[in-house]
Amino acid sequence: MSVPQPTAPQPTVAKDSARRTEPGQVVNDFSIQVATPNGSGSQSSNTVLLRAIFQMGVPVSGKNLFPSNIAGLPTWYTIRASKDGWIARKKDVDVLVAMNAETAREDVAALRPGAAVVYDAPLGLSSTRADLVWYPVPFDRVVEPVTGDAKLRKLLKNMAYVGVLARLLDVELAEVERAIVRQFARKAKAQQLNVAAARAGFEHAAALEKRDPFFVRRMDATRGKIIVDGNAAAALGALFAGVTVVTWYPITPSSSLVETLISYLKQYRIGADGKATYAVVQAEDELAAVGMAIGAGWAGARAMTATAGPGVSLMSEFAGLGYYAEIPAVIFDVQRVGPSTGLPTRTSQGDVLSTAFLSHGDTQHILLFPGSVAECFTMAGEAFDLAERFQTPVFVMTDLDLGMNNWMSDPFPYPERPLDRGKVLSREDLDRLGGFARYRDVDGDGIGWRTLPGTDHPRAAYFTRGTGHDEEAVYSEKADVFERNMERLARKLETARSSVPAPELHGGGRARVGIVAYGSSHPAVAEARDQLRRERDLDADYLRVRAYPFSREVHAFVEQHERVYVVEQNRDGQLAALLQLDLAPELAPRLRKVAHLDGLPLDARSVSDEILGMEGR
Amino acid sequence: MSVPQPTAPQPTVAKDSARRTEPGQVVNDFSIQVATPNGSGSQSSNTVLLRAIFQMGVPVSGKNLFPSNIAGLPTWYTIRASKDGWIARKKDVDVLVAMNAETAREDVAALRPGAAVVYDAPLGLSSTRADLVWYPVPFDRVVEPVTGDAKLRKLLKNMAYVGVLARLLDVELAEVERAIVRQFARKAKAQQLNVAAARAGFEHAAALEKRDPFFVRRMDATRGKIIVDGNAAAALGALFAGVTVVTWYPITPSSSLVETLISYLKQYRIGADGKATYAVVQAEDELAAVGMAIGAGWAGARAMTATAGPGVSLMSEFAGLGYYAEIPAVIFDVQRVGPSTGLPTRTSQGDVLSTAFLSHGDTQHILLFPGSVAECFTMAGEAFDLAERFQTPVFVMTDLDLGMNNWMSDPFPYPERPLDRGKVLSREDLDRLGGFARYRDVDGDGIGWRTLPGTDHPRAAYFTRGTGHDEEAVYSEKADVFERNMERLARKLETARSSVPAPELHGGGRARVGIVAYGSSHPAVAEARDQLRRERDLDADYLRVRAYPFSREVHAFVEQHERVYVVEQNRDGQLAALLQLDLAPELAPRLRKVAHLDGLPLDARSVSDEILGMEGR
Amino acid sequence: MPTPAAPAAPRSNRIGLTVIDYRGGKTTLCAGCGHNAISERIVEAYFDLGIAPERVAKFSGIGCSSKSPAYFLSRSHSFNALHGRMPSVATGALLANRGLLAIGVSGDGDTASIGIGQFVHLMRRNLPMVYVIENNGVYGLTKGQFSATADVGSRLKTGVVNELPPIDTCALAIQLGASYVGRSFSGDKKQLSAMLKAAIVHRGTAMLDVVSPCVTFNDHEGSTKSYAYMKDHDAPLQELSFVPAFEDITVDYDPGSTIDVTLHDGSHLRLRKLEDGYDPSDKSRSVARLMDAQARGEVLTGVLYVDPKAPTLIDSLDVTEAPLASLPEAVTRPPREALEEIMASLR
Amino acid sequence: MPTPAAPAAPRSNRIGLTVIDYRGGKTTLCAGCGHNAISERIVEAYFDLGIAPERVAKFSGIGCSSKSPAYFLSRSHSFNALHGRMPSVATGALLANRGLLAIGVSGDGDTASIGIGQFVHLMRRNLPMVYVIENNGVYGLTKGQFSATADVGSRLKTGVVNELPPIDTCALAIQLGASYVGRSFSGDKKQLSAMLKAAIVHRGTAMLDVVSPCVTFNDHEGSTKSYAYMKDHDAPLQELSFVPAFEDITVDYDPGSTIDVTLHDGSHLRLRKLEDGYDPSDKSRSVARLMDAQARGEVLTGVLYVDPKAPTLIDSLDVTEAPLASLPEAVTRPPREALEEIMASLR
Ligand SMILES: Cc1ncc(C[n+]2csc(CCOP(=O)(O)OP(=O)(O)O)c2C)c(N)n1
Ligand SMILES: Cc1ncc(C[n+]2csc(CCOP(=O)(O)OP(=O)(O)O)c2C)c(N)n1
Ligand code: SF4
Ligand code: SF4
Ligand SMILES: [Mg+2]
Ligand SMILES: [Mg+2]
Repeated sequence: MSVPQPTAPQPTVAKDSARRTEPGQVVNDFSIQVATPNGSGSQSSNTVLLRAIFQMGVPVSGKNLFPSNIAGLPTWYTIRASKDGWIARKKDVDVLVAMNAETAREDVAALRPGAAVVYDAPLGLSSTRADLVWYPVPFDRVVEPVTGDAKLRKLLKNMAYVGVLARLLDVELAEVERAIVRQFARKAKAQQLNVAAARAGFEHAAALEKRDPFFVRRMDATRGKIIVDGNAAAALGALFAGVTVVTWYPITPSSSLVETLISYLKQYRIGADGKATYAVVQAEDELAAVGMAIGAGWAGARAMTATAGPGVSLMSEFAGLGYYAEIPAVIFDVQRVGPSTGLPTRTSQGDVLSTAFLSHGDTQHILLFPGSVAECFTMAGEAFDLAERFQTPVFVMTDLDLGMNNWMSDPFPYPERPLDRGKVLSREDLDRLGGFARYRDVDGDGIGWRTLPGTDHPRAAYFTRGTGHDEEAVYSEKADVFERNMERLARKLETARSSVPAPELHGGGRARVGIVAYGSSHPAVAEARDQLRRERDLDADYLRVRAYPFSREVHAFVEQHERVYVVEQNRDGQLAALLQLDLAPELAPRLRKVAHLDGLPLDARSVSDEILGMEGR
Repeated sequence: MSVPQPTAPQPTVAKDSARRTEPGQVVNDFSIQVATPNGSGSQSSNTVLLRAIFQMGVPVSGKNLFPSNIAGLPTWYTIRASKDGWIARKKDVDVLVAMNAETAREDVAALRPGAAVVYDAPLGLSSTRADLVWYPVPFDRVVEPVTGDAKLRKLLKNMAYVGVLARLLDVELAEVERAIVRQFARKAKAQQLNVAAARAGFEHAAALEKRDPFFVRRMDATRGKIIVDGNAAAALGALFAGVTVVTWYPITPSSSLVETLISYLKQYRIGADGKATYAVVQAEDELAAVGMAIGAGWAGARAMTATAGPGVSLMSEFAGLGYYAEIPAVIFDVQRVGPSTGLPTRTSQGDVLSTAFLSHGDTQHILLFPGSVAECFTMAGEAFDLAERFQTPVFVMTDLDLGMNNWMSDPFPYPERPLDRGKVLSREDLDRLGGFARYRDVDGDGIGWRTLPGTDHPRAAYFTRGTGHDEEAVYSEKADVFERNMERLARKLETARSSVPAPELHGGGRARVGIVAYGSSHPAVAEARDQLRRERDLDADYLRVRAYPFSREVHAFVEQHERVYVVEQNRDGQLAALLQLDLAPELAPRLRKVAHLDGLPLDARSVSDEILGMEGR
Repeated sequence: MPTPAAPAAPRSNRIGLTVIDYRGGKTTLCAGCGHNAISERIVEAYFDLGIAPERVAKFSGIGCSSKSPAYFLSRSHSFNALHGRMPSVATGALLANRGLLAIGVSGDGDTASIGIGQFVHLMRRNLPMVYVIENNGVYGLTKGQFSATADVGSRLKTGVVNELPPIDTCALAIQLGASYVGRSFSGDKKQLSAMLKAAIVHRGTAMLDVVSPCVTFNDHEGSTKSYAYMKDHDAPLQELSFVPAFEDITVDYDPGSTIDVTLHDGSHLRLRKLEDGYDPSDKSRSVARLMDAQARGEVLTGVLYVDPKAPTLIDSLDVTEAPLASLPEAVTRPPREALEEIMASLR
Repeated sequence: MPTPAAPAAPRSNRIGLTVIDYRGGKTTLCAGCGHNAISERIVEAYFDLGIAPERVAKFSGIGCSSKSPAYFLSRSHSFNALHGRMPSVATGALLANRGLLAIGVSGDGDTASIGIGQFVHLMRRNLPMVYVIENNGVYGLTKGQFSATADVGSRLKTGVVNELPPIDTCALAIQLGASYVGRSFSGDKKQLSAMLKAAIVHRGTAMLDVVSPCVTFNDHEGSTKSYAYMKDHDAPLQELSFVPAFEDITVDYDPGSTIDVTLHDGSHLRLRKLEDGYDPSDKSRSVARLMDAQARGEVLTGVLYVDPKAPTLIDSLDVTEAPLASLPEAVTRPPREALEEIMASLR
């Protein structure tokens, strides 16, 4: 079983900071939640806070919980600092910043005793609970001196809470200021105002009496790391995989993948003639987007589109064509909560089962499950290679949590392997061979050779269709011809098992309990496994599945474990279902579904609690 | 386990005909295949032949194997006469009528020794094999006297072969003539010409020396029966279920379902005011067709659409909306061979798995599997009741074999049960209740109450959406609200298990081997079971599954049998997959897939052979 | 030209309801969004016409605009459907119940991009409903990408410039068969009000393209769908007024300068010509005029085409008057004899 | 007016190929189907123009018409896509390889019913390709139901009469941005040949609506798409001739009675006016004329609109000349330093 580069940050024992910790203090291990109305400009402040902590060498992660609305509805942003490098969402909030009148009472009610609350003083929250640490801040007054412009002041209140937190939590003001300068790069005025607001908050908070135990202390666990969201990472992956045709239709949470890609393409993919070495088309809808990608893949481009569940549903018919006519294309499904329009700004792994069998008839697709931003990068590249190698649509199943949230990561490695453009016959090949049969399995792997339109050879042409065809691509309704072709297609997907990214094993493989998970569940599952071991002495091996169809290692893992918990973020246990269908039936009883459905990024505690419950502990 | 009316004709021992059988004769138990070019007008002749045999009291079935083309490509029509009432396709052809130069040699090559061949003399086939019985007929010359019109003569050659067969097989000419009169009802000229052609063939064949063993003898096994195709039966089912809105987009093999329905509606559904009590709209595509059906179902109509695989793929997004916003609609999927456009005129059960989970997110649908034309009728009605009761799209999964071929059946019973219009609150109800919450599970079955637009009450309105909503149908992104609603939806489908048509058990339930099948596989499986018992002494119980989600009886059946063969018409064993996902995992190892994929209607011999092979016999 | 003087706003309308009975939930759209102004006009129009909200059915697709049915007429059923698919859902609902008074709200993305296919076919069917496009030239809800109605040369805040020609939904609608087509501006209360009221009483597809600025993503300099741009480029063809059938007012008008259109229910739409020679009953000429206007960068507003007598889909289907949805079983299930007759024919 | 005399049919064309090199497989369409005649004209056109078949890419949707790419140019790659989705597939292919000479064949059902959305957006993008609609007013392959181009009052053999207005794909295409739009008749060899050749050398979307009778389902009395109906109602606007760039012929023409259009490659399209005053460079007027013709039951044929200079999608994307599909890795994968730079920016 291959263990690729560990892509999720590994626990780092924070020695020096630990040394300075006083009794009762909680250092570099807590979560902050900021509650604001959507569109109020808090996004920049939250990023600044995140970055300031990161610059202090402390592992952090940020989760934005936003509504499907442009302005006004409630938004929550959670930052977790974790000296051990855990980057999943933390279930409990330790420090709340309550700026939103609409939700303040509910937000406060949900806190565990002992949590700290920084709040906009007029909200008058402190009377609601006696077991919390209260920090009322009259933000309007705090930012009053910063500028005379009332509209700006509204925005700057957000930077003021960063200043307040910096003081309370011991975040270095200099790092906050560095982060501000970076955030508002090339906007001197904004830099200046925001620095002033942060300072105003910082100064104001000097008068607050620190009564909570949470502290940030400089450590050295983020050196060389980057902070990036999975959509940007996937965009970079496509960029460095030599993508040439990008077609899309905007949909949350996938839009930023393409929008980031466009800006990188503009920067890095202008040819020597000053012209683009790529084409991006915003299509009229998802049917057209995938149709263009399929057309481009057919004609030899590295073609991709990105969408979310509703778009994938609309792509069903084309997905079947791609499978049956054997045309490469890469489709990113940045999953959000379904069914239907569902919760468009919440995260999910709910498209796995329907995408595996997307389209009528006997259809089956290759799915990749990146488990980190680094894998969003690498798997984007692998997806193009697989699509061209197997001449079939490949779906990269990321999700909103991975795609739109900020994750810390090692920098992405430059891809050393040359692009695999698959089996394509050139004019010279045809001269040598005299001809070819498009759908003949000459190599025994189920994959035929293709030619690209425009190949200047009288025998290069073939006829592509979604109707029955023989090995020469000629129309056929013959039963045996059809059957043989379908069996070859099944064989091709069998071949894919050993070419898709292998799963990643965590643990020695000797435990009796196994956990299977994938995608953005990884950080929570890794941490849950640690909790099980540390807190309850329950040793579990963990296999992170990285692709469908499953490779042999996945089967082996289930064979080697008595009980296998399949953790995922949907109602019906969709990957568990795929496993059930793929495993030797005798192994199916070992599977247990641990399915989460609430649209929030998965947290470790929910996973470990559920597994403990099912283990009867 | 309920055993509904046996809908497939039961074996009938044909006593009187058996009595007259001479040694070496094969009476009322053989198959005829007619090979012609498509569009050559042979369809009427084949129907006449089928009906003539039927009128002689002999059980018959007809299968049309036609190309996806309007004229010119090869077509085969197979008629099976079976004194025992078996109506599945017979694998071997006993009597071939070779009229198509393009395929004649291949058709002849495929025959088993001893088969008879009537062929158009100029084809000069008799030299190709010595082990067949040859009847060359110069059809051009035979029809020459019938008319001077060369174009007509081309058509009439087809009726001439009916005459030839009548003579050779002892089909009564009077019955042929009766069938002609019926076929060309109200077209005196055509009647007269066709009778003349049949007679010419009959006369010509007097000179042929009968050397094959096949005979038709009058018996009494078809009295009171009807001959109908499944699409017409489903249309009648919808008609008598009070369908009010029909939306569609033409696609083979579903078009004739709607076209037949339209003609019945015109005849039987004009109100007292002379106006239609229904609306049919040919939509611009399948997305619109299903959108209209969903809109109509929402507004309280009994709404339906009919399509095939490609259409179902296009309906994916709406299917999810229907599931999640809880809107009734009936969708007939007359399945054909996929993936993609596939073999549009061949039969399949290849959409089962993708339709069960049609749409992204956690979506699940109710599927019905009619196993006979009679069930196409009854299940169409049940589908509307279920859709309105469960407020969800219901898919009736028929197929080309069931839908477009001619089947003998008992007449359809008039539906005695009143329509179940589901949980709808009227103005009076609202007066009484004071209000309602659209998505509240007041009855514990997961099903809320709805109101129809236009209900004249100030509290009748609610807001329907595909986005997250609470019990009052108000927009909500709250995690717990979302989760509870999704769990209720799952509960609703659980409730459906005991409301959908129960499976039909054949056999005492005490055998060690079980067979599960569904839909148009039924006749072949019933016959295969008989073959296994008669020929190899292998006793197998057989459960015909009639709906998804599966009722408890399906689970029980698997529990009660050591090995369960799941017979179906697709590559991947799709119903077996659904079973695997639904059964207690311990039972999964009992399932064995017997999957057929060639697009031809299933025959018994293939099934029994495969089961024997897997049983190691 | 005498337009009938608006009566002093009554506390309750002719069916005894107050304007509150026509309101919706609190908007969640941005403050200043054009869509909110349109919702207000819709509330007023139904209130002023004295239409029972229970008779109305609201439809929409997906987008900021498509959310707005939640913000008016809470007492009407509403169906917020799929992106671009409102037309089919509305069609189905009206087939089921021809008595519903349907209003659909869509966006320019919802209609002209993903939804153009269903739009074309709805127009062709002249389905009796009001179809409002809240046109801001961008996809508001997905943060401001260009839609297919963006003008050539229009610029986003990010600097991206649109190079593809815009789809003129009005020219299309007229060409395809819609029987009442108008263009307005969310900021023009008077024009939009009259246009909406006439649309509501019109029998047939009343397609209104209403320019409705997106203050968050497309209201800057360089946008051709901004408040400022509309102020400069709005070229009204007529001054509109609406005289409801129930108001027993006969006002003289000069047929030379004013066009009077008698609508299906006897209401009158009065169009005082601002552009001489524009004839809203001339299909081909009005399309040509719109195309020329587009080429010149003018935004023609007003009633662009109207034919109060064009047959609708419901007419051509010859359906019974009662809603199909509520026909009793005795009507929809043919009698036993019918089945027997059919069975006999299959013997 | 002097049209250049056609040279005696050569055995081989200017690139040394014979007509056989341009043929396709044997047709499986009905004998007499208009689509077959169109395939023949296509074969001739490419042969006459001396275009290497390997440079051509064929596209189609689903239908009898959409099968026809199998019956011409076997030496060209072909993509028989999904019903109504040819436009997107062709767009993608041309993005991948701008050097391909694309021709798409669709049906009236494939384009005007299920495919109208993609059609609209392809026209808007002025994608450089020939787009032929083989228009028979019905769905041939599914046995003759009306499509969205069927005329009001047209009657099927079954007696069903169409009541919905037809979509005029030409008027639409012009309005939306196609830069060469023509209508012809499968039975008019001369007109169709010239129109096709000019379409092939035109740079931009060349949309040809070719009435192509379905002999099996829509060629009877009462049909408005029959051979007989076309014989009676075909109203050609011009007499067409085409002078290829490589033919060094200068023929005088009278600018009063003939319009000369210089196409992208230097070829000339000569239009001898049969209707005075019809100006195929006037967008809005030609749309209005088409709408009037439809209302009057005329079938205007000829070149309806042409603008040889309109920018195409490929122009507006500013893509490099070489096909994107064949750019080497060295060009498409940015160097190591680029990634380092980006990584540094994310630190
Ligand atoms: C099938 C599908 N694709 C994409 C989306 C994402 N989406 C939501 S709204 C929208 C565009 C809305 O634009 P418009 O209709 O102009 O409305 P506006 O927000 O501008 O009022 C898009 C693309 C979706 N919901 N469904
Ligand atoms: C998604 C989908 N829906 C329906 C069909 C069935 N179908 C095949 S061809 C066709 C219509 C063809 O009409 P047209 O494009 O006018 O071509 P013609 O056969 O008349 O040349 C239809 C509806 C299909 N293949 N795919
Ligand atoms: S984003 Fe634009 S369209 Fe959406 S609510 Fe805000 S202003 Fe309106
Ligand atoms: S059915 Fe009609 S369109 Fe199809 S091939 Fe025959 S004549 Fe042509
Ligand atoms: Mg918009
Ligand atoms: Mg057609």
